[in-house]
Amino acid sequence: MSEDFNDNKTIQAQSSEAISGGGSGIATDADYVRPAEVADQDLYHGHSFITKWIFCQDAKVIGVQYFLLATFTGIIGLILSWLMRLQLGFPELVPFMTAEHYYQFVTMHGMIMVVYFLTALFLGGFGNYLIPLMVGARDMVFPYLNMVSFWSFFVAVGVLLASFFVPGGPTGSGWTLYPPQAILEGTPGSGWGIMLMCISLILFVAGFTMGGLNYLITVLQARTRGMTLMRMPLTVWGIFTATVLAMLAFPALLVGALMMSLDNVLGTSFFMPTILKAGEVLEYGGGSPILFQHLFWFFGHPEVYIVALPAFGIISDLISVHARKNIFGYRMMVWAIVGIGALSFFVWAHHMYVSGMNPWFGFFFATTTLIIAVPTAMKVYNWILTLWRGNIRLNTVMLWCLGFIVTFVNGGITGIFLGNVSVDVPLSDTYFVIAHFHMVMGIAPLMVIMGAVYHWFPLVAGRFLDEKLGKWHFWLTFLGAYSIYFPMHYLGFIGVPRRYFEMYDSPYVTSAVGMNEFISLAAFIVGAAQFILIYNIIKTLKTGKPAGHNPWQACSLEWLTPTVPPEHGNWGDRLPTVHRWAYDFSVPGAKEDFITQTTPPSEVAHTKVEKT
Amino acid sequence: MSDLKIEGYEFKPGFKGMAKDTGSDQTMFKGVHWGKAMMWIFLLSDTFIFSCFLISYMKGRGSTIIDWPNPSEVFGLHVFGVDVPLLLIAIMTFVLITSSGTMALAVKYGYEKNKKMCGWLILATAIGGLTFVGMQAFEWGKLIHEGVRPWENPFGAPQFGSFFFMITGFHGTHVSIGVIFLFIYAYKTFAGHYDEGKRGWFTTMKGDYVEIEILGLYWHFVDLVWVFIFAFFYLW
Amino acid sequence: MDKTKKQEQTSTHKIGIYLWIWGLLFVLSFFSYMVDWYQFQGMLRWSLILFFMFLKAGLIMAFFMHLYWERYALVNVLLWPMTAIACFIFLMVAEFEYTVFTRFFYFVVGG
Amino acid sequence: MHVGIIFFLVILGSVLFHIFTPWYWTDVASNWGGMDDTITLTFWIGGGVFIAVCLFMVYCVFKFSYKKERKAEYKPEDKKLEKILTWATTLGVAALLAPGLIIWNQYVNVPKNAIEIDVMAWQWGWQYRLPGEDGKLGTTKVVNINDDNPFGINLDDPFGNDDVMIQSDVINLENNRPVKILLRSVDVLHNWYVPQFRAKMDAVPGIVTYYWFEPNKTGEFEVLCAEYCGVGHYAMRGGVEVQDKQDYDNWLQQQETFSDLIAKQKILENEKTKLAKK
Ligand code: HEA
Ligand code: HEA
Ligand code: CUA
Ligand SMILES: [Cu+2]
Repeated sequence: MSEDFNDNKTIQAQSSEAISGGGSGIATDADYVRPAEVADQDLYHGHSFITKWIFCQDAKVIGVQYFLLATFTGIIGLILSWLMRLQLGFPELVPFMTAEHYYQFVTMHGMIMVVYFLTALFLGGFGNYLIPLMVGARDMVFPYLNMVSFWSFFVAVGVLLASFFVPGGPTGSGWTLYPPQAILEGTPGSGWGIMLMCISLILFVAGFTMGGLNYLITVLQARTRGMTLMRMPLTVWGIFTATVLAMLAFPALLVGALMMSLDNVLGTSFFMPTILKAGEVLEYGGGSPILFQHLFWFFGHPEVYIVALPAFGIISDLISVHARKNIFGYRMMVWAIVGIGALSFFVWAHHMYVSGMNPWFGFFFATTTLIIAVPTAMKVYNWILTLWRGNIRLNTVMLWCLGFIVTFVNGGITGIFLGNVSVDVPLSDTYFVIAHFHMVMGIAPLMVIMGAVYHWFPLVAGRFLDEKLGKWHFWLTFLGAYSIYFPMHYLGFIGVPRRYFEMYDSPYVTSAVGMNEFISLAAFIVGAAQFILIYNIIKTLKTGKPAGHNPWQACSLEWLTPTVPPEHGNWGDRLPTVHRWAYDFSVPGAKEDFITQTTPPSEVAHTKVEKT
Repeated sequence: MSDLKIEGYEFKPGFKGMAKDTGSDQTMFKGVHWGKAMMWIFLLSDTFIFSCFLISYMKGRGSTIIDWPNPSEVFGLHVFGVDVPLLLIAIMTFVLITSSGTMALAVKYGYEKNKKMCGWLILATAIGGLTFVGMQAFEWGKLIHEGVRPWENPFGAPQFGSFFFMITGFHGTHVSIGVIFLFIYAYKTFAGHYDEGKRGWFTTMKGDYVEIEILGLYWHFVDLVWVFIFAFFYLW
Repeated sequence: MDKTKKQEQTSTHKIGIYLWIWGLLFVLSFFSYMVDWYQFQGMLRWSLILFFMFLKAGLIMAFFMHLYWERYALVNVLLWPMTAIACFIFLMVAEFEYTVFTRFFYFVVGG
Repeated sequence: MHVGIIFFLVILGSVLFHIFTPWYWTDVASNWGGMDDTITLTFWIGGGVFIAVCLFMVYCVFKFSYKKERKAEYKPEDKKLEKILTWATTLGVAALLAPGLIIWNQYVNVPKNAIEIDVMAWQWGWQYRLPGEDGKLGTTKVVNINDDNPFGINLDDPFGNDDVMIQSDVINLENNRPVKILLRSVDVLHNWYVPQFRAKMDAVPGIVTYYWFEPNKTGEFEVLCAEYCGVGHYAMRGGVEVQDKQDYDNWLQQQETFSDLIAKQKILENEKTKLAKK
């Protein structure tokens, strides 16, 4: 086994004597960075196909695995949304669609998109790939655990998809899984379906915890020399904070899922009051459905920020690189991320204004909810102020960024409607809410993912994605998605409730039919447009323009590896040393319009770079 | 820990030190082993799990309008002709605290590289844990015998049984997992894996006595949770 | 990893401190047991239970888990998240009071 | 160039859509016009910010798109600007929050003269109960529910006897008289929602929830169930008819009370026993 490790070589390269200009004697030297605190990580290098690509311990491979599996589930979610839209827009085209099916599709669509697609993609995919590279580590700190994390996710997805094939089908309880309805007949999949959903969620949480510990400890304890927290790219900040939220929020989901499973299987009454079903009183009594809602949203609200914060982080980096300008107000951005993260644990019941909880909570939660808009607003301002007086490359990546700003601000503002408790009363549980969260969660982070794919593809694969196809992809997705969700708000104003299989003879329908058809058409186009990206990726892998080193002239570490794409261990013999933040673009007096993080101060002594 | 030294880094105590550590490069928790930091964060997450359980229990108990059984009687034992309230629980508490003490000493001897003492103390801890699990099984058996079930309870609110089995069960699972690891680590200590830095079976990471401290953190946490369960479930 | 570790961790604490804490934990557990034995009720019971509970938890965390000797950076990271739990507890107290009120009012006493 | 134009058109289109949309809220038919006003206010402030942010972005795209010879500005921070923006936003948020909280305060405090209505939901339908002459509703229990006692009224509760029972999914309300809706469910969550009244609240099994409003337009309205409750959710409709006092009183006269029902049941039983004897 010993040849699987190359620890001797690396540890030597890392010992403090070997550092140029180092040693405490010359501490006045501007380029001085103190010696390494921890010895270099020894890594297990796989040799066989299985240890290299399947049960692989390299965070980059694990990241790609996460990415692919999450995209796969995302496409399932997308297909489900098509089926839903068919029913809502053109019910006569899908005569086989029953209400049961519809609700199962809605549920699986929601759960897949939020948890198995976005969370896994941002944290598992981008987190794994980017964190070690961006903080200058060789790998995640616990590579073995990291590998197990992915395979837990894999099993979780398997269990989730298995529920499509069990008697009764997948659960149709809505992604919020509210009891008592989730485990009573009258809801599709109330037996096997909900069971498998709970098991799958528990597996996901377990697997995520293993991954999450990796991300956190890597950021906290395994940064390279010179990399302070306040020099980390915002991408890392976003993913890091989201991981913290996940580690503290998932427990509530786990507990809720466990208790509901017990209610279902053992007949306990945690969430089940006395219930009369088809003239018979069931053997439940005394439980509290609202307790589940509290547990769910104690998880659920942080969860929506778990998908938002990495997006915030990544978009900051993309904007900064492609506007050739430092991110405006970096400190404020960091504090905003941390503040939003912390506050998100105090706003959960804004999803429950009309749930029948203690009515006085409305005051508390409306206040905290609107407070959270302030740090978010600061982030928005800083994004657009980064564009201001920048030198904006209008390439595909930047287009996604602009699309993100428009959709996010739009969705955020509608969030303000909903957060303001008495405004939420008429709008809650209508299509206004659907429009709000698709704008802010379905579309905005998706724009970031797409931007990130176009941005980092040259790093992962060594080739540029095709710009022309990219532009088509962007405009179809952005304009299409905007025209799905912008009009949808107005359905909510009319009062159309969500989770309605059809409106049938209601007077509200007549005016909404046309709009529903339009929305459905747009949804088909947008969904189909995603396959442009897949085509683009496949095509580019073979024939794309080679990217070479640091093709976007970025400053952050991930572009500065000795090889492109980076190898296992990332940095060759020697870890990089960091001397500045990740945003020294367009520094007055510098030769080029960027100074990489590893450039020592002595090399840029003549410039007016600010100390960070 | 207290007199840590890192080349080129000046330590400061208190909040000043915290600001400095946080602002520094490389690590935020100075001198803290990766695995130990991981265990701490994991325990933080686990704390949230147990908190959610206990909060649910509080909410459930508070909102039922059927009387809650008096735990002092339910968990009493009849010994030598007298009813002693909560006797079994008291003994369990003492057993768990004893094992926590042995664990703390094991960690200490581990750092002193005292293989023998460390190993025996871990073994003692494991046996303490095993005793605890055994007594819990006895307690479960007794309650089940008296007719308490997760879904019903002859003494009052059915939620009593539900929460009791769920929370003590979850805690008991933690203890059992801990016991398994204690036995494994006792073996590894005696076999000298931590002295020679033998690589782990799965993780392929080199062994180090710090692993004993990591395990110790977990074990103390289990004890810590019991303190809360004892207060909220048995004494309330 | 191991190199830097080794120097630092040879220094451990005197065995006396552990034995002391150990003893204290026994004594405190005994006291909280006595709370039940003497059947204190009401606020007195609650405050005693909580007092002993927090004292015991504090001792375990501080000394057995070495938190007292850890640097503030770690301690604070571990303790601040508890504010979210505290908030959750407070709100759930208000919630169960409301629940039990509506249950009594509409299902039992009426008016 | 075209990028900026398209984004501009998107913003312009949004504004135009908002102005000319045929889809907008129904005329409010209750006292909660204040909610509409708060929404309007939020539209002004929020919409204003949205437009401002997006137009600023479009401007930047026009003005600062890539030129090889230009260099971007280097300015990591502007403390003053950030401070101004923070405070301005805080102010805007406070301006939105204040009216919202005031209305919520009205929403949770029911006026004394409101008439209580027990709305009972099940999968998938509604029925209603009004207090009788004593003005008080009797207490209930789910386990009491059967054909003879469709509302599960506690038989030993004297307030329950004269309760008016409306075993239909349509209820009549008196115009300009505040009602306190008491929601109760026998199985899962539901939500009694009339878009025109704006107000809503979930019916939760195991507890009783409430809200209130004062209808101020006569006519018929449709009740939608607004909380997912299983496959019949979308079809779980009901109706409300708001009438003037006189019509309402007429209607009320014709409704059956609980004691009527018990009496009727007794007569039936007597007849049965008589028949059996014969
Ligand atoms: C990524 C996900 C995401 C994000 C970021 C948000 C952000 C916000 N959300 Fe959203 N929300 C969801 C995902 C998300 N939400 C989901 C999934 C649901 C539904 C779940 C379900 O029921 O199925 C939901 C539902 C939901 C509800 C419950 C509705 C209901 O069911 O009745 C509420 C109510 O308060 C709410 C509020 C908010 C607020 C106030 C924000 C704020 O954070 C927004 C802050 C941002 C801005 C405000 C924009 C930028 C600011 C400016 C440009 C400054 C100027 C602004 C002002 C002065 C006003 N959301
Ligand atoms: C991230 C979350 C997310 C995303 C992306 C989407 C995407 C879409 N959603 Fe979904 N939706 C939810 C989360 C999401 N949704 C949730 C939580 C609910 C609530 C469920 C409930 O009520 O229980 C819901 C409910 C919901 C409803 C309401 C159903 C009802 O209440 O009756 C509708 C109706 O139109 C709908 C439509 C759509 C459409 C048309 C799309 C899309 O077609 C829009 C376009 C989408 C894309 C363009 C993304 C596709 C991309 C990929 C799949 C991956 C490709 C990636 C790579 C190749 C890298 N969704
Ligand atoms: Cu009843 Cu939805
Ligand atoms: Cu939320």
